[in-house]
Amino acid sequence: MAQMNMIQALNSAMDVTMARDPSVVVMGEDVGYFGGVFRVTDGLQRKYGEHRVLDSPISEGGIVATAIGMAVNGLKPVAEIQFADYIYPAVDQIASELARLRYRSAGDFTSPVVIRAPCGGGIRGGQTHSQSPEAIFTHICGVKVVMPSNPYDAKGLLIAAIEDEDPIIFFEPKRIYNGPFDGDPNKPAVPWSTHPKGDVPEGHYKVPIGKSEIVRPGGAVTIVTYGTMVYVCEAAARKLNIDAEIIDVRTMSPLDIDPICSSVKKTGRCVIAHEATRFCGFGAELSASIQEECFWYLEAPIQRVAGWDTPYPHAFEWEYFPGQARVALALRAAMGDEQQ
Amino acid sequence: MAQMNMIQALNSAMDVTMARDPSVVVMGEDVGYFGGVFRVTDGLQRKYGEHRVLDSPISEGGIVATAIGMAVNGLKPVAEIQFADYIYPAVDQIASELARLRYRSAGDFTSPVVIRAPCGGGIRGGQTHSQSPEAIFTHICGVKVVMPSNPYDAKGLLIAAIEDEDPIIFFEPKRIYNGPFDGDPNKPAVPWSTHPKGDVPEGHYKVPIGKSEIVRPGGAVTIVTYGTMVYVCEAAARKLNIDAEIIDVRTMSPLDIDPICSSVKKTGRCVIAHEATRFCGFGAELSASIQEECFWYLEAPIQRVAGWDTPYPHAFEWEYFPGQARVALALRAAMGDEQQ
Amino acid sequence: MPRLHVPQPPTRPGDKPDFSYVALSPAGVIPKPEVQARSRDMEDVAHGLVRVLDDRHEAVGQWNPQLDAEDLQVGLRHMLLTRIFDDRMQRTQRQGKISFYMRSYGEEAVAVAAAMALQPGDMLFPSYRQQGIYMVRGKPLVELMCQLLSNTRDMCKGRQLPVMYHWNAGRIFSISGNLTTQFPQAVGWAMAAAIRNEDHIAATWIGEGSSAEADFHHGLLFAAVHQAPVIMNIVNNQWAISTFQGTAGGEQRSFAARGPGYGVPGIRVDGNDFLAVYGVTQWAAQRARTGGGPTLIELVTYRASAHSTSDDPSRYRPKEDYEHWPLGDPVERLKNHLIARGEWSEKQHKELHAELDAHVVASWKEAVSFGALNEGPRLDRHLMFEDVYKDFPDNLRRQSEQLAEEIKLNAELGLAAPKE
Amino acid sequence: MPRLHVPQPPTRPGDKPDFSYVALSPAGVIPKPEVQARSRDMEDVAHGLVRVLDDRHEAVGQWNPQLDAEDLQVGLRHMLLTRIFDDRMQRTQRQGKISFYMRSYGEEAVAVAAAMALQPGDMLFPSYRQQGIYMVRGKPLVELMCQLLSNTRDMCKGRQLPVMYHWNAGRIFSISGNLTTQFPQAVGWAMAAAIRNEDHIAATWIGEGSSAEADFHHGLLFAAVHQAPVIMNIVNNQWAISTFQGTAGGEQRSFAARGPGYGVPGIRVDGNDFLAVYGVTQWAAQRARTGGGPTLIELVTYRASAHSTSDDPSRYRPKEDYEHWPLGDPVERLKNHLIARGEWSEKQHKELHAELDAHVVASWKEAVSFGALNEGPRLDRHLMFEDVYKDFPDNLRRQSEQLAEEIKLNAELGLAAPKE
Ligand SMILES: Cc1ncc(C[n+]2csc(CCOP(=O)(O)OP(=O)(O)O)c2C)c(N)n1
Ligand SMILES: Cc1ncc(C[n+]2csc(CCOP(=O)(O)OP(=O)(O)O)c2C)c(N)n1
Ligand SMILES: [Mg+2]
Ligand SMILES: [Mg+2]
Repeated sequence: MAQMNMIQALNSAMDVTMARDPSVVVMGEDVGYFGGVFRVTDGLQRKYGEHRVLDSPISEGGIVATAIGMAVNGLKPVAEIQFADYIYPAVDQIASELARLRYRSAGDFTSPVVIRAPCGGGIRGGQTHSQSPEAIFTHICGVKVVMPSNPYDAKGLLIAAIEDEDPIIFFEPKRIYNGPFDGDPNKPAVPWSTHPKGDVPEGHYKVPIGKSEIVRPGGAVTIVTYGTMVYVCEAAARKLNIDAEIIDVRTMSPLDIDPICSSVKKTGRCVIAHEATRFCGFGAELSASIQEECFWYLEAPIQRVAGWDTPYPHAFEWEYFPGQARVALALRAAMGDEQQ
Repeated sequence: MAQMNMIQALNSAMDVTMARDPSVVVMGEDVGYFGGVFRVTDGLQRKYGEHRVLDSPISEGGIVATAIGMAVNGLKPVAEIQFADYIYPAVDQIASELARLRYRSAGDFTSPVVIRAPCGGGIRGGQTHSQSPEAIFTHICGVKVVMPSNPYDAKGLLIAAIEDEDPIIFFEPKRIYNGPFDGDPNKPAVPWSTHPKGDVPEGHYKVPIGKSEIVRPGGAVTIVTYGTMVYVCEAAARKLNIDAEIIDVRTMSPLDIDPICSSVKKTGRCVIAHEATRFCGFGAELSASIQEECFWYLEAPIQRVAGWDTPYPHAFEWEYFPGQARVALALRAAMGDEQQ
Repeated sequence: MPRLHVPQPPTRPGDKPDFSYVALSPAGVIPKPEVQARSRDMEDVAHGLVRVLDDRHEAVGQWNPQLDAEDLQVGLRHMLLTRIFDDRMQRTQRQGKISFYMRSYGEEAVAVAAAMALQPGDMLFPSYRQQGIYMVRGKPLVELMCQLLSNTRDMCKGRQLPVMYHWNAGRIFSISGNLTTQFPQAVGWAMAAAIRNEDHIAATWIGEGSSAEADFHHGLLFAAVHQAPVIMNIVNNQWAISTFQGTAGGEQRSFAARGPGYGVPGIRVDGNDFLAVYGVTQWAAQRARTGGGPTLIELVTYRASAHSTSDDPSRYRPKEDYEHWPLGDPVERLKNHLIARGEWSEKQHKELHAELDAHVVASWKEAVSFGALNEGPRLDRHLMFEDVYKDFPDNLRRQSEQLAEEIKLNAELGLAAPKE
Repeated sequence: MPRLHVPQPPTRPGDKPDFSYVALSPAGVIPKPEVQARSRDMEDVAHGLVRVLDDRHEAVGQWNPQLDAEDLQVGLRHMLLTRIFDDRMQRTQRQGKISFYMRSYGEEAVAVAAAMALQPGDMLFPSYRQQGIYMVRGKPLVELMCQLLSNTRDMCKGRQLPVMYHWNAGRIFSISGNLTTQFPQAVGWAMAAAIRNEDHIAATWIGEGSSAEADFHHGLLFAAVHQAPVIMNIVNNQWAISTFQGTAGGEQRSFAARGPGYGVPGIRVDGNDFLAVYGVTQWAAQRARTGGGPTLIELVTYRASAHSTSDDPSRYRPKEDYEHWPLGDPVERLKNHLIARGEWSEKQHKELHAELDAHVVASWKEAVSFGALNEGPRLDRHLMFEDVYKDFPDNLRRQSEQLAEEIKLNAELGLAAPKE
């Protein structure tokens, strides 16, 4: 076991798979010589050469398109989109091609590309460096959508993603690259070395795609969340002294809804939290699915916590970010059992 | 009043606004000399000239990008995307630019483009001519998303959209261009002339953006739907002899949720129906929002009716399409009041 | 004062056909550069028109691939088969047997000559209008027809519109309904071949209208940056549904001319000249295979038929255009060349036609025995839920079960069974 | 056998700077085509390098715009102001007063000369590295600074990162964080000008790295098809964050060369030569204004500073590169030209520097009086919910109300107030 932050864990995932499998290649803007603007691919080009770690032109559409072609020819491309906010130029290749190739060719062709993209706010990145666009991709069947919340999962999920036979969009909550973050920007930063999930095996292991995890068992309310919000929710529940069961979704699509519903059936109450814009966000699907399954068990309405339905504004970082107060309001509403 | 089908009504909306306002221009693939592959722009170029009705290169990204620039320069572009399935190359310009310009420039610049796109299935178009991608755009704040379900609304909403100061994605359910469709492909086609909403004023009028409509009042259950599914839901409710209140959403974003919630509070039951893929579809937001507002009034879980979570397969048109049986199953589930 | 320029086709319905806008070069005059020449030293080939067959049906000039008569006869056979197949399938669509069809009439050389000039291991990324490549690579017609019929043997399992074939074993990629997406994918495939030290190359085709899409730029750019071993073909058949090639940017400069701007050789070739297409493709393939990188080829041809069975071109262009198309008909031209060489005759041609037609008819008979979209045995509807992912996720399992319930309910409620 | 080609910068940290890859032309040698010449008749200007200032600081050749000394002094003033402004703002960022900054050091002529060669009614669509255009058009520095500070006078109302200015009254478009999106938008703006019979033109700038995006192609294509009155500038400053211009496709051919392939004139110009940039822009503007359509201009320059305040270029290129950049420094070169003409002196220059520096310092003092991101008065937080739409929809009204509740709750729960 080693201490790793999320950047190191992700780097190690690529390192381990590249060492085992010569077909794994890494590509993206500034990922090669420079090692990536977040340094997630640091050292890989030096180690595996310029033919396996490619500095791509600034062309997200071209990166995904060529990655698809490479995958059709037997490579396993891991393509970085520098910020999730810049994934939109690649949406056509993702929605019309990556997600559809297996289906439309009845399995004759596949293109199991992994697309990595740092996402989320809390880093003063303003409206074009803070987005969480996962719901756009969870609506597109044929791609899997994953978001880890800690170094251990990050490495295990990325290895699993690279070895998966389906295409995967792998979102990385960049605010927690270096340490867990409870939503309070005024507290000193905490490194991953203080957290059990900062212990990461150096070798090969997988965390299964398509499985959520109960990160904190509890009986009073179920909090369904992922990414940075896992820590914000933990802190808020602690602050309110609520015995919350916190589930880290980890794979948004295909969604493993059953354990989530089991928990809600047990607690009778549910709060869903994510950073993305609320309207038609992934929380809507969670809420709808849980309601369908757990209606007769619910003791209060399911609550959603999310970013506002505005772009992510630079000067209002902490008014926009769904911090502990927003979670606390939802928890209180979920804990009330009478019609308001 | 005249009898119009939806194609004629949409054509008339552009005609009326172009005649009144010289800044309105129409652009898109095959929209000019040819009049559009669905003939929605038929005759406009002859009438308003080649400088106001432009045959565009096959470049959805370029069409939307240049439309934005035109709108910044005071024109009012109405851009056609030939099929909604082909809107993806324009997603970056829509999400990053069209939707953001007013916000990021604090209102100093705006680009109130209208993007028209025929959507939906039921025409044997296969996976690339049948999609209903509205949920991808409803998650993007800053654009409005509209879908009419009849000629009267189509014309009134399109005129309102063209005169709106915000950008609008205007989806047209092409299966009902020529007549309402109840989901049964074996019944003879019904023209709009048999339907009251086929009566369309020839001149200028508006149907407000942002307002839903109760298309059938009822007391037993609320059906929230839009586009082609309005007619499928009507037929299914009739078949089951259920006194359903049917609400045509018409504007998906910004959503006017209050009348919908009032209805659900009255009936205590709710079915949501759309053609798009179920997972993270717009129905998820409707379900989540209604549940949040109406929880204490609900007598059974809210049900969703939708396309399957697969691409739209050519040979299984009617197994994929959410027909009356799928609606009927949901209605029955919504009418049951005991835990199953 | 600037006025908006709007490109115009030379003629519209009712006008006399006029192709004076097509820049021609006589056969044999364009010199053939060294296979390893730098792109910048051969920019003129992007503007001229490489032609091999002259007016007397003779093969002339440096681009003549010097093929045996036998090879040419094989080429003629593939082109003719393509044409007859297209013709018959078009008719079955008119009869309502298949839902949709797209012909390649008049463009047969574009696909057949190129595919013949490539090696079987080379990977092809076509658009919907290169059916000739399946003929060259020997895909049984029955299999193509079963796809068109969406029947129980449909290679796409009912998921794609007719014509959207795929054939991994034959090294032909899955056709997409979304234009131009295959163009940069072919480049990626070729990059992978270079990374893996394989010596297969990739070839891809788009229409001139499709070159307006972003993926055209993506393809050219990545090919140029990494010198990918790929042949990028633009089939300039003058029309993109109803819009003329000028609307796609072909008015100021040839489509081939886009290549040199990226440092990629561009070659403009007579797409109805089997020998010229073969010669140019062979050159580009050799260049790619020997490390010279990508080539952009514009094939000048004419879409002799409607865009698809949903289209009526008489609404936007003169009906008799094709008769006046200055580059003639590819099948006729190769036939005449072989006859001029004394290696073919009208009689042989007639016999070949009859033989191929019989083959198409017999294949059709077999294909329909496996059902059709609206007749006979149908594909298992649960195939709809497969291949979204490699494995079968819960939501799809549940939806598949629900479909069974729906079908029961249809019967119960007197609703029509779900077929049209 | 093909191997994947990977473009290489000539040097890396520790290497001796080497700019032998930059194709140079002596000043004055590139002829200036007629303003209405056809693109195809002037393709050579896409490969040469238009230069006006020679090694003896004299202005030579046909591209010399023959400007008065006064105009040149104004240009020098704008460039110097840009540089001093950049310098000071960079330092305030280092001191933590602003969150982020991007300099245009070394590229001042690109923006200033071009903006001066255009008319005030022409519409500019810049990237984040043309701050000189605001100087030319007279935007008060305080207003720019308030944007950088996200303070109570921030023109963006706190919604954008520093540097993402906009100025409708000054005919400068809103800067996007998404690269290249403005390129085809400028073309659309110009198409609208042509449709509306206005004689204003549009100009836009992207970096050479950004030319890899799809929108580059969209812009060129639509401009070519409709002969839009627009000037499309590619600022080739050799680097895109850590990647060399070869990665963007600049290895085989110049970026200007992309134009002729689309039928758009391409001109490659010394971007550090104020007079050359002015001359070329003036030519392109005249062409556009008289109905000649678009021009693509590649401005060869060097990004002398880091990409942004988040970047450290010593990780990927030699530290002392800029000292060896063969095209020198744009401010120095114009200064030396004026001195050579006897219209300027080192003393005047020093005085000007002092004057402008004082102006920047005074402006800063005023700007900070309106607050900063983390200090002093702040923007009303409810501005966050405005301007998403023209009107205020229900969901945003509710969310705005909820925010007020949250802030109360923060206090109640002993949570920190939402500021960092
Ligand atoms: C992304 C996208 N946009 C639009 C269409 C609709 N469409 C199908 S074929 C076609 C014309 C293509 O013309 P061209 O590329 O010249 O090919 P050709 O049909 O002439 O062979 C269009 C506009 C599509 N399939 N995909
Ligand atoms: C669509 C998109 N992709 C990636 C980025 C991240 N990014 C910001 S600036 C930059 C480099 C741009 O280089 P260039 O175009 O040469 O401009 P320069 O910075 O040299 O002026 C990158 C990759 C972005 N802002 N937008
Ligand atoms: Mg064509
Ligand atoms: Mg640059």
